[in-house]
Amino acid sequence: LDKVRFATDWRAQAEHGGFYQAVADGTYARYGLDVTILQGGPQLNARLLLAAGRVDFAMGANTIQMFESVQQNVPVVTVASMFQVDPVIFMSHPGVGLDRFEDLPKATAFIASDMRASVWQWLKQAYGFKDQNAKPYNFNSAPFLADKTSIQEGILTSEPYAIERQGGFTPNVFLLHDYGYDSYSTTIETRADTIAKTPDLVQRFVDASIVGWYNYLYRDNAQANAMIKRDNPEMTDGQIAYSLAKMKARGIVDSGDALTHGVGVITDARMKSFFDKMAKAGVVPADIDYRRGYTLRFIGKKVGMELRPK
Amino acid sequence: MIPNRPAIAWRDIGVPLAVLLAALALWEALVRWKNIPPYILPAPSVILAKLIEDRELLFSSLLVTLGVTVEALIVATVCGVALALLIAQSKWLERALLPFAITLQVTPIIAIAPLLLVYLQPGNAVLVCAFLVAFFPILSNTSLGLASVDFGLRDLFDLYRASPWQKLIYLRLPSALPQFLAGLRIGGGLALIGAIVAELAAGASGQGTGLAYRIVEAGFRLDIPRMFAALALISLSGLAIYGALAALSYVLLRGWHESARAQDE
Amino acid sequence: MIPNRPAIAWRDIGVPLAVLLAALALWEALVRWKNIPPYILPAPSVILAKLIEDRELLFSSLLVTLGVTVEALIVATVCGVALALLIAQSKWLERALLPFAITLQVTPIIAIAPLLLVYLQPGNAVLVCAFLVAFFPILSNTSLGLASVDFGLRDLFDLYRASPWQKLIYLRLPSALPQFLAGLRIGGGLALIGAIVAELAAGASGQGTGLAYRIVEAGFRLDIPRMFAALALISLSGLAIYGALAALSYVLLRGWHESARAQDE
Amino acid sequence: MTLGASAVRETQVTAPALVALRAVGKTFPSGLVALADYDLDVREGEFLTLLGPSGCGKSTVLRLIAGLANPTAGAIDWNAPQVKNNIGVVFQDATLLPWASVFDNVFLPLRLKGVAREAASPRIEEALAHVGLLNFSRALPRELSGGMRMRCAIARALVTRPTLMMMDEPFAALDEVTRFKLNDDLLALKRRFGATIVFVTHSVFEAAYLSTRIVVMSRRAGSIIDEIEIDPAIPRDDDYRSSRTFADVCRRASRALRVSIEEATP
Amino acid sequence: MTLGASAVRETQVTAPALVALRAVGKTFPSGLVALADYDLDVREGEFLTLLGPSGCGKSTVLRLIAGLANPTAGAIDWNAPQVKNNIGVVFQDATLLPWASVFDNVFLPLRLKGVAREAASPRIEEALAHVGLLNFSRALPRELSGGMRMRCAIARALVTRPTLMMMDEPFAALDEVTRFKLNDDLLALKRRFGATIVFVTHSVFEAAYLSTRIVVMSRRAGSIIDEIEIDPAIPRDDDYRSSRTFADVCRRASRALRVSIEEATP
Ligand SMILES: Nc1ncnc2c1ncn2[C@@H]1O[C@H](COP(=O)(O)OP(=O)(O)OP(=O)(O)O)[C@@H](O)[C@H]1O
Ligand SMILES: Nc1ncnc2c1ncn2[C@@H]1O[C@H](COP(=O)(O)OP(=O)(O)OP(=O)(O)O)[C@@H](O)[C@H]1O
Ligand SMILES: [Mg+2]
Ligand SMILES: [Mg+2]
Repeated sequence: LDKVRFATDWRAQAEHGGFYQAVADGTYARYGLDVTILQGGPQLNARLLLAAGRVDFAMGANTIQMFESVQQNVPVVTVASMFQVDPVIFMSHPGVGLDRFEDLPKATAFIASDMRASVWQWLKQAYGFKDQNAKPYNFNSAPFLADKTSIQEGILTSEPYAIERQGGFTPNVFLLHDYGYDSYSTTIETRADTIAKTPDLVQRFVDASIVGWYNYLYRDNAQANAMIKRDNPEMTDGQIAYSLAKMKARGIVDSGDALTHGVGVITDARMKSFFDKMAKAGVVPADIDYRRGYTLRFIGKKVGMELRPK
Repeated sequence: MIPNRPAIAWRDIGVPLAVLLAALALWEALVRWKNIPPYILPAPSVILAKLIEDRELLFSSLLVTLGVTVEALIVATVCGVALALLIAQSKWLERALLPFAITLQVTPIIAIAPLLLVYLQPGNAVLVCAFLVAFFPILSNTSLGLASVDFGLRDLFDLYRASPWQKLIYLRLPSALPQFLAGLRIGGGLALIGAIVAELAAGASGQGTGLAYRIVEAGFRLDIPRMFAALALISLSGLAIYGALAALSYVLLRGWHESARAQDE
Repeated sequence: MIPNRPAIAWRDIGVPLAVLLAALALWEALVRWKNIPPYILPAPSVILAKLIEDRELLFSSLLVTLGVTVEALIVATVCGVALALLIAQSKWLERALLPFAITLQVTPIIAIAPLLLVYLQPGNAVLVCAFLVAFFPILSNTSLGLASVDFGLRDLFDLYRASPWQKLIYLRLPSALPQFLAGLRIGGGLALIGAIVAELAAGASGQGTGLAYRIVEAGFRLDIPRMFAALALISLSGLAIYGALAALSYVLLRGWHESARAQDE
Repeated sequence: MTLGASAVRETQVTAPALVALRAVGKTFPSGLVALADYDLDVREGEFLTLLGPSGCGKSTVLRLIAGLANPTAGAIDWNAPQVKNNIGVVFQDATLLPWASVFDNVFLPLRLKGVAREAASPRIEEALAHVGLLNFSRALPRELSGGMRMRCAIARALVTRPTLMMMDEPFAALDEVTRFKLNDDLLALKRRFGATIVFVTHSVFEAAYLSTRIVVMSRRAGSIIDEIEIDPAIPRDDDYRSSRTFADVCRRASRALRVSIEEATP
Repeated sequence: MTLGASAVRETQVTAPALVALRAVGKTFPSGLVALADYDLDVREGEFLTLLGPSGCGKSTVLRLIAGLANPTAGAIDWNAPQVKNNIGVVFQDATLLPWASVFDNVFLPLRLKGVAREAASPRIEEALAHVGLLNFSRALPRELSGGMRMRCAIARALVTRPTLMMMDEPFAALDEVTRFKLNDDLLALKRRFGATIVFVTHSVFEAAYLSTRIVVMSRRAGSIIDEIEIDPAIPRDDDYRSSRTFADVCRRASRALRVSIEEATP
């Protein structure tokens, strides 16, 4: 077996389920891989660890990050995207005049600094969000709860659950994807030299991970969930169930291009569309060769599609 | 000939305790009266209940955090004192080394933690972060102490041709003790914060998670009572560390240093 | 009758500068020789280039951060000294108040910053965070200083029936000066870190973003040279603050305190 | 009073006691008994000198009177408590503020009494002139010699013109000529302002020259071995120094001192 | 040598100079000239006493000889530099370690020379017995009286049996009986170990009793006003104290002192 280290972007959760599934049910082993998952955290910069050679693969949060790798000449390449829909959302309190997306720009917005450096820039340009309304979000929704006229960023599969349970109401949820933010998410990135030296290893990792995701979504995922809870003892069954349900309902993993080309697929057209939007918003310079940042070589092979229930 | 008074009287424990309880009662009353929801500000009773409910989880996390704190404090003490001694040897060494120490002090570790993880293993990164925070006060205060040796005594040691080593052991270290201990009291609290910040920043890997992670996690889940329970544990640890170091100071200084004796004897 | 030596000799600037330059040269050599890519460890020359390239952005951020630092340091100094004075008034006040001060010190601000945002405006939250970090060393050291008054002098003031206020002004404050200044030197650096951590945690709003945000942003963008450029600005600010406070100490203490005079005069 | 001496008055002076120590005891936390069952009257207007071997408790007596320490037994009674507000003390160490100039050190007691700098200036300069430190008024204590430091402390005690002055070996670090001069200055001041003085010295000659009463203490818990009264009416001058009375006082004090020391040494 | 006295030997003793101050100047950063063009030989085996008004530079001379300060002009020549390794000093202040017991304070010089505690113990106890502090060996300095602190410092200086001993007013804080006893002890020690002693005192009698040479300094930059030799062969006892020679020495020294002070006072 080839030893492989994979860094995720957050603590173990259902959003990483496919990878845990592939470890737990022996898919990676069948592809000749011995995978160790290094779970992330608020400050863990997975791409930096990848670039420094501390891990072999890393989970990328969104496509903007990929553009930035290109801009900074960091030899990291995106080889697959497990999510077709970036689950990033805005939430607002219901019934305070913030029920439509058009209402949001005027509200105080709690956003994390990584969003501030990326999506926010586009939101400003595309929808007129304002810097002076931005306040930091440190993965604690109390300030949002305390201020009824505020909005907060979140992940479709997690923050609304906490708000429902602790805040005692169901917030309005706006999936940015629905408003034109067509970034990829939960991508697999690796170093350019890994691709050059051991393309076979990369292919096996991508294929096995895709298989893992199909299994996680559609088959028995108890082992994977047990593993998630072992890595992250705070994780509850309720949260996992909620996430899974939301992922399925919104087609986070398996929708759009994935329906025809299989999970993990990336297309040049969507990349171009997203890049043009971001370049127009000034999030990234228009003159970078963003195509260097990804490759279609390992995906679109319909791997594992047979696992999807008819 | 040293008075045999007990090191700690009931007042030293009782009074702070009483004041603390009063403050908690006020808090409880405020929360109840204003009907503040627990996710904004939980009442002390709620926090206590949570503390008891989650005791296993929280106390095992506390142990992890305290482990890092103690380790960091020890390393910071050793390094701080060692560097202070080195600096005290000559003005030239001071000029050459102090800028680095200051640079280390003002480097915002949470901001660079992602980088530290690139250079170091996570466990070491946490320790380095906690160490960096606790280190400077100890260095700075010990330096002041070493520089404040009475000139008459310095002359005496010069006269008897004391070696640098002897000056250190018999003169400079005892002279610097009061300031060093004050530095240690500052450093103790900072090591605790350092350990927490470091854990947040450099994150321990899965198995042993400290209180910092519990706090963030609880915040993420909006389990604010648990967050406060974890904060309460941290505060109590801080008080305990301070108390221990203050008692140490008292034992080491009573009898001779002004700061630790009563006047009319 | 005080010697008219200049406060700062060329050595006090030249030597640290030379050592610093040597260290930078070593770093540059290492990076070039080992061919370390800039996103792992950028060479000083690259950082300098970035610093010049992004000067407008970085310096305006620096101003924001320094503003918070200075404000926090001033507030921390005032509060630290005031509380130290209060505590010095009586053992009872000390017993009642010190636990709160310690609790504040060990409270990990980044962990509670989200809550601070609930209770306070962001600008104030940042200030409170930075203040909390700088406050304790000043309190602790000033307390030690106030407690270390020579007993003979204390007797003298008692004898002349000096009011508590007079004792403070003419005896305790001057006595505590060396320790207070050491506390200030520690606090200065901590206020800077505090300002940065606070900005990360409690964040200033859109218009003026400080260096902390620049660092994190650069980290996300993998623009590590810019991150180092911002860090370099922070280090330089820290050195400048320390230098200014050290010069202040020298001016205030030379002539009478051991720590600021040469021996053979 | 077994060691009688001829020309010395043995009768009690009738002046009222300014402060009276009654059966005073002072035991330190270390267990050391510095004073036990100690009685002493300080009478108004007198020049009382405590003589005794090193460590017998003289400084302790002064500290108790000054209120800087509390007796562990007995009582200290003040007949005129307002006197307590104008005490001057010269400690055994100079005890100067290290950060303040000689001028500011001498200014201190006046400053504490609320006197403005300009108003105090002439008195400070007078006091500095008395002790010969006028040229050093801007020097810091560390720039002074041991004797100069002590003189600064003396000037500080004189500057308030106290009604009760306590001096603990103030002239020990001074050369004899300066010492004689300051002795005479002190007597002149006392005459001018009618102060009461409690004085500690190791010089029998000085004691005999200055005092109206000498109390010789024993090393054994400060018990009093002998008490010698000297007629305050005798003018203190060179004639007195060569007089029979002076010689008698000296001899008697010396003898008492020797007894005190021999008694204590086992 | 304008103030001649009959029984005092005027001839130069031939003993070699142990250390010689040649045209030494000491100007402090404050601009104060403490010594200018100062010449002094310390001869082997002598008991040299410096007399002079307060602030004339006596302590400064001792500090220069001890190597604790550097002259700003001139040179200090040592004939036998190894002597420098066994100097004993009693400073004008007691200068004790505040955190160490009396025993440990006296032990300090031996400890610094590498002597083990057990080996040093008898010598320390002997020294403490000399100064009468045996019962206080476990006390901390702050628990001592002023005189006791000074005696502790004296014990510390004696315990190494130095070849060159410098003492800056060591007995000023002591009563006369103790002082006389310690004077004799010092002479006995000197006889036994043949030490050279440089001594500062304000007591003309003490100087006359102990010294083989007295140097009287003037306040004017420490210039030397008179130098008095006393035959070392004369036994120092009560007979000497009542001898003609003693009286002559005292008178001459006093006169020189007075000249020195009057010369300086403008
Ligand atoms: N550190 C110093 N800085 C400036 N001046 C000093 C310093 N030390 C001593 N002096 C000055 O030098 C002169 C001589 O001082 P020194 O201590 O030698 O006098 P001394 O003869 O020992 O007097 P005393 O009998 O009072 O001890 C004094 O005028 C004093 O003010
Ligand atoms: N703070 C203290 N703690 C314990 N013992 C003390 C303290 N202060 C003084 N003593 C003891 O009390 C006794 C009397 O001391 P005191 O200072 O009154 O003596 P003194 O007569 O002034 O002597 P001297 O002439 O040497 O100054 C001494 O034996 C001393 O050891
Ligand atoms: Mg005394
Ligand atoms: Mg002197």
